Amino acid sequence: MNFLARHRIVLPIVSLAVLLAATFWMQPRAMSYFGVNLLFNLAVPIALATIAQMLIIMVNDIDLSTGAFVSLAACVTATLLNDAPLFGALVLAGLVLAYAVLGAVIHALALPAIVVTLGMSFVWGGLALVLLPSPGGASPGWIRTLMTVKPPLVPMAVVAAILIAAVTHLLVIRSGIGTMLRGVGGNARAVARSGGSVMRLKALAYGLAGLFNVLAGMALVGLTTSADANIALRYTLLSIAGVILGGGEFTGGKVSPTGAVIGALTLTLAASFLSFLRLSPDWQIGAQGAILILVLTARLLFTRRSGPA
Amino acid sequence: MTTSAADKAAPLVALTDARMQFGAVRALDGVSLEIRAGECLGLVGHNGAGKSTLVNVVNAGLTPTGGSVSFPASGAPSARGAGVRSVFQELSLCPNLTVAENLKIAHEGLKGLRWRGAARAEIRESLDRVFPGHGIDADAEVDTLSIAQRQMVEIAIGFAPRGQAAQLVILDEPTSSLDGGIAQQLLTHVRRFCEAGGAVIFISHMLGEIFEVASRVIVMKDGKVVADRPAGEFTRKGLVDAMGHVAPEGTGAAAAERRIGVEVVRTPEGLTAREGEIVGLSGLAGHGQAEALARLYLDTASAWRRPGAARMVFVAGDRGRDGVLPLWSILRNVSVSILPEIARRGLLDRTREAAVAKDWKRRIGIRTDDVANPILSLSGGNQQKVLFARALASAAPVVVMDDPMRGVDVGTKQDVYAMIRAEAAKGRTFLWYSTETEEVRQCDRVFVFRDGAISAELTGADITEERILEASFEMQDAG
Amino acid sequence: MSALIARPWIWSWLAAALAFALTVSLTGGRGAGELAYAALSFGAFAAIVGMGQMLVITLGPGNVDLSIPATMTLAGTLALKAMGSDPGTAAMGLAIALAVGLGVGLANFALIYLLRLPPIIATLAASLIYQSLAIWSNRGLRIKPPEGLADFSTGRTLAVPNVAWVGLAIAVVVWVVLERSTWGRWLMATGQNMRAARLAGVPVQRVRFATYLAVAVLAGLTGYLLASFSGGAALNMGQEYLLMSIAVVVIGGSSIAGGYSNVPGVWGAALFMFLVVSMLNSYGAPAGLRLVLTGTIIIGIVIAASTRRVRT
Amino acid sequence: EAHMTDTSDARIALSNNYAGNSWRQAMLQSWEDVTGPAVEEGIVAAADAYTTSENQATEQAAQIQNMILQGYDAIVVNAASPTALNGAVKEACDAGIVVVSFDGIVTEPCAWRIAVDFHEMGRQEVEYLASRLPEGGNLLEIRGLAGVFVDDEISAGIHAGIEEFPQFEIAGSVHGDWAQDVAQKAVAGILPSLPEIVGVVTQGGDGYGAAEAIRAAGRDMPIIVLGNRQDEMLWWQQQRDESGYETISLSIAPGVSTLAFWVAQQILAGEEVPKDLTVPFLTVTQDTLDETLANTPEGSVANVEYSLEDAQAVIAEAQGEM
Ligand SMILES: Nc1ncnc2c1ncn2[C@@H]1O[C@H](COP(=O)(O)OP(=O)(O)OP(=O)(O)O)[C@@H](O)[C@H]1O
Ligand SMILES: Nc1ncnc2c1ncn2[C@@H]1O[C@H](COP(=O)(O)OP(=O)(O)OP(=O)(O)O)[C@@H](O)[C@H]1O
Ligand SMILES: [Mg+2]
Ligand SMILES: [Mg+2]
Repeated sequence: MNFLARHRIVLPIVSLAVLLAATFWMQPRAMSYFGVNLLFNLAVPIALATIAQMLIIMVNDIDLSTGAFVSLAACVTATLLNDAPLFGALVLAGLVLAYAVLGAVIHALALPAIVVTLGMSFVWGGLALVLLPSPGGASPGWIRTLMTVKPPLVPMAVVAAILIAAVTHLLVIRSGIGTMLRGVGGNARAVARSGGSVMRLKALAYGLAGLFNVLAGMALVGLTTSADANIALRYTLLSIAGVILGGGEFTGGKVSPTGAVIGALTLTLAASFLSFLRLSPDWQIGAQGAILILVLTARLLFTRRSGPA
Repeated sequence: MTTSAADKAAPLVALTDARMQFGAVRALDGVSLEIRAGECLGLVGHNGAGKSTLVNVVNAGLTPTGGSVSFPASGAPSARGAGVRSVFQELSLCPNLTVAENLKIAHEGLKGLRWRGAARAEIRESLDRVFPGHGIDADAEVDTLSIAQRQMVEIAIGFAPRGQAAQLVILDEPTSSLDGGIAQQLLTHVRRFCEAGGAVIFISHMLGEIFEVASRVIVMKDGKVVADRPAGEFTRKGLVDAMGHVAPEGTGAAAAERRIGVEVVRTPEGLTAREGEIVGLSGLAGHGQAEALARLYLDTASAWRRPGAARMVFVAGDRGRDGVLPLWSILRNVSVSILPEIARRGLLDRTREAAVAKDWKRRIGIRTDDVANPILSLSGGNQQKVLFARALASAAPVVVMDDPMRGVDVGTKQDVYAMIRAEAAKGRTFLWYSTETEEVRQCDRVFVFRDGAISAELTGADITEERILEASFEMQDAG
Repeated sequence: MSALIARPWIWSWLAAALAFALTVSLTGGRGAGELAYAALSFGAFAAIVGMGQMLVITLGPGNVDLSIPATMTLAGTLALKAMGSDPGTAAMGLAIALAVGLGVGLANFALIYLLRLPPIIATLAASLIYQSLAIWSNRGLRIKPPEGLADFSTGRTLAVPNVAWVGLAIAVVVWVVLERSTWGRWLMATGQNMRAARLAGVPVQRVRFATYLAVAVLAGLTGYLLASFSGGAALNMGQEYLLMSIAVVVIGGSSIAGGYSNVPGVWGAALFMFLVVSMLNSYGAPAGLRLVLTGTIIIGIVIAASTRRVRT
Repeated sequence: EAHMTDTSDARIALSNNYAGNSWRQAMLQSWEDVTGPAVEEGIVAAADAYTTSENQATEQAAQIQNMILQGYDAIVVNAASPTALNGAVKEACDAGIVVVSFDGIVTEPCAWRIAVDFHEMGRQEVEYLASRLPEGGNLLEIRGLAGVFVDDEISAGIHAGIEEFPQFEIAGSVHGDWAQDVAQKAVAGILPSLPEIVGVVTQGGDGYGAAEAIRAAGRDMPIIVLGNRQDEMLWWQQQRDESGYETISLSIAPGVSTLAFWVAQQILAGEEVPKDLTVPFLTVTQDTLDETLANTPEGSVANVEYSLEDAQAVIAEAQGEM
């Protein structure tokens, strides 16, 4: 085992650092408290959604409803939670519970998660439309304050990213229950044979994912000040890409929370970097694809050379 | 049943008339059985006799369709409560977790902030006790370990205290991927464990091991217990007779004279093989034999070229990872390597395919009523036979075998040996990696591996356990 | 009958039939022919891309082609631009669309194989580039198809839409390949366990390559047909086929874990996806409710199909 | 004009959330056609266009934040959501940047808005139908993308029109997502269950798809209100020549992006510009069909581009109303 294979986290960090250096070089103005916050504040909800996706990928499933669900959570936050905080909080708790139930049902009936979540994406999207047929609502003041707070020295976005990474690292990698959850991804049968309830563990993983998705929706509303039913649809693919960029794998319970957060930051930064390049409008969309390929290629070239033992 | 006067204490586990039915298959057909503290029960039987099913019924992995399982000594309602541990035939570790974390999966009691340290200490201690000098890092991720090391970890987890000392440890073919030395360590530990008052159910197709550890031997046949006696009352031949192996038809006249032809294989590390030759790869497990074979095979069979007539076929030993196509029937699993041969203009001749599969079911004795059954309905050893059939059914002149006899029963082994000899007589070449000296003795020439390189080449009468061990250990002696 | 119920594809057909009956019952049977005709026309597009997606999904976990919409757009755009509404250019347009498909498939697989990118990310990223290419090549201008081609794609033969005939023909070919050919076996073996398949002598990379080419070529063909059918290519014309192509595969009863695919189910699901929206529209369901019901029904079908499978 | 500040150093950015249809492409083209010469003449230093890869407010918010970092003096924005960009827009305003929104406007008070009265557009569709079909009848409504502001506004206008002219009834309503193929599919699906339809009210970009679906179903062609796409108008012209088909076509001109550009330039120059400006939508009638069609490139959208003088006139008019 060489260094890179053992420390999968190194490559995501290096790619983020390189991209950040390039960005600062192109746009020195970004190298400031204010600039860093602007670069990264919208990455906070993406990071939360990426963590949620990672929790699902960790148990060998994949969630195609992330975007629709975060949109719904945002709609609830901007309407119910703002107008009637207690009721709104209850609804959000209900959404988390619904996710947990979904996890249990997927396991109990041995359903393919990708299909169920695909179906649920319609359901969540529909509910969001019922709640907010037209864009609107308003962010509860405290969330807005929280998302625009200006801590000394380090901007909010960076503090939040570090906090999310630290908490989820403790939860998923260090804690006993996190180990059980990763075990489900590695070999669910082994977990069941040693007496663990895979159903309960899957419900927990999904419930936690629901929780992080709800947090993502709330954070998003805090930044945008309002919501609409389509507001976070792109989070589905972004979150999957973030998990992979961060060194996670689709199967086998191999994930890295720190990597996932870094992956989310990298994706956000990549888009900004392209803005600063000032490409012709025809190629702006394509360039986003190109940079995604580039960042991943760097990662895979290294892992390929080091290879599994 | 066989309650001798010595057994005073209540049994740890008692099965009464346990039955297990899978569709039409009676995997357990009224088994009654008791096991007491201090006993080491050897459990033998042909592939598909129902041994693994028995294990799964005892540890509540399966609910029997009839009869009952109880734990009189502890009075506990479940196997877990009664301190019953199982080490399964297929590996049951989480490959993405470290060795210590895998212990945590099996040990609910590990809680709190410091669980990691406790887990590390416990698994280290258990590994040291069972396999002294094992060299396994408690913080290594399991998927970086060799298959033998994984098996060792799993056994160590089985014997670890985990909050409540193990009363009965069930080992389902624990030595199938271990080399002789390590297997010996395990046997020693099992004897010690039983002397100290623990009980073990030891399942193996290696009769030598059974005689070495078992105090009592149970023979199963077609879901029934056909013999249950103290080990001392069995002879090797008696045991084989009790298992009642029925030789598949048409393998009798295999002792034909063989002619060794021109060299057909030569690898950079110096491995060579000639037409009609059976070449063995030996040495301690995990010293590069499997890799050498995989490399040889992967270099020959392109992942791109359409295999016209395959030059080489592969028999996997690690069934789950390298061999079985789990969604498919037995039939499709057998035919996958010969598709180009039974196709006309890319379309399959399904009558021919069925005929080939049926023929091989008969020739190699796959225990199933219909080759259209899913492959996963077969017992481990029978799945392995399917992989053999897959390779032998093709016309490829070179057969590469990566420890292919894992979990294959004694009788079948003899048949397969004969089959291999017969095929070699027709001019096929075999490259055969094995951890069993008995299997290595079937070879014409043996390469002993050490640290990924060939350390000795033995032929004919030189192929002995001593010479192989000598070549395997030279380095350690020098160093 | 019980053997029929055990088939996972039957559920998508039952659901489609039910949606059809419910819609038609609204008008007391009037318009049934019209509805069936429309379902066949529009179902054909979803079925063709769905079959491509099915082949890729059969390759095993993580395999999926997210570049289908962009490929459709690019193929449609380039083909229609090249034909420029001139009569007699249909064959050339088709060739261009198929060539675009081939090129896209090659590029996708190059990313997956040479750069070792996970297919989901590779095809997603590449699709952004294809979209840029489509924009750059004619800035989203809608150019009409040549008249003969437009007539063919919107026309009918023996009361069945021509595009549905195309879809049926492709389904038959895909079915034969999957169920009766060496190549289909190889594909399914690769999808179950690539390593085991490779060691059993399956040329796994060749299979993967051919599969990624096939899905892209089918997407290119669909783009060509759809653009001709709807009077010109538009930059957003493939958009809804991203989720649609995946949905028809899984509703159709193929195993999302790979190694097992189901051709009749794809057609059933394609018809269903059209009919369920028509049904809900006909009943006047607002957009929100329509989505909720669509999602619920999809999950219902999957539960029905999979619990039956477990029992038998 | 002595009080005017020189804008030759000013840099203006266009923030666009979507480029995936002909309307947006025409919008970007107009921007290039008008701002290119303006930059060359030194009226402004730069006028860069940016498009996000997905049609999403969050991505556009990030884009606007990047523009703040890039130090633009003004941002012209066609917004994905009227409210979800408010956070980013506020940050831009706080950084001293002029923000002008058009077409997809934002509600943040610090920004300027060049709005189209979508509500009125919807109402006028029904009004036109009432003038043609005094006895009324069943209508089919084709809506846009659910959950988007413009869709809601036009639809509300159409429903207001129905209240005004109660002889009409909406017999069915589908979402066509402003795309021909989606509209065609949705209409084909609902038609079989509908009674006779006398008119189709649309939101632009979907009329041709509706016509195709209705033709395929073999029904009589109702009056379809079109949305200024060249292919729709061509179809209209053919129908007119064959059978005297009459209808109307209305939509917002993509060139409104150039109006927004000039407004931003005027604000930077120190002009007092009211926060809310209105532009008329572009209506094509039977009389102006041939002329409009002749001026519209194949496959594009009927368009009007604005000059500095046009912009000044619009501003002056609004100032007059203040
Ligand atoms: N899940 C299952 N479904 C159907 N049949 C099964 C299943 N599991 C086991 N069987 C059948 O039950 C019988 C007993 O299998 P079992 O695995 O207990 O054999 P075994 O004695 O352990 O053999 P081996 O030595 O090969 O491991 C076999 O005929 C097998 O095919
Ligand atoms: N040493 C090995 N033992 C067993 N299976 C292997 C081994 N190496 C690779 N495989 C399996 O076979 C598949 C294909 O392997 P192969 O080496 O042909 O891939 P590749 O490196 O992409 O091909 P190429 O050699 O053309 O570069 C792998 O994805 C893996 O599952
Ligand atoms: Mg067994
Ligand atoms: Mg062995």
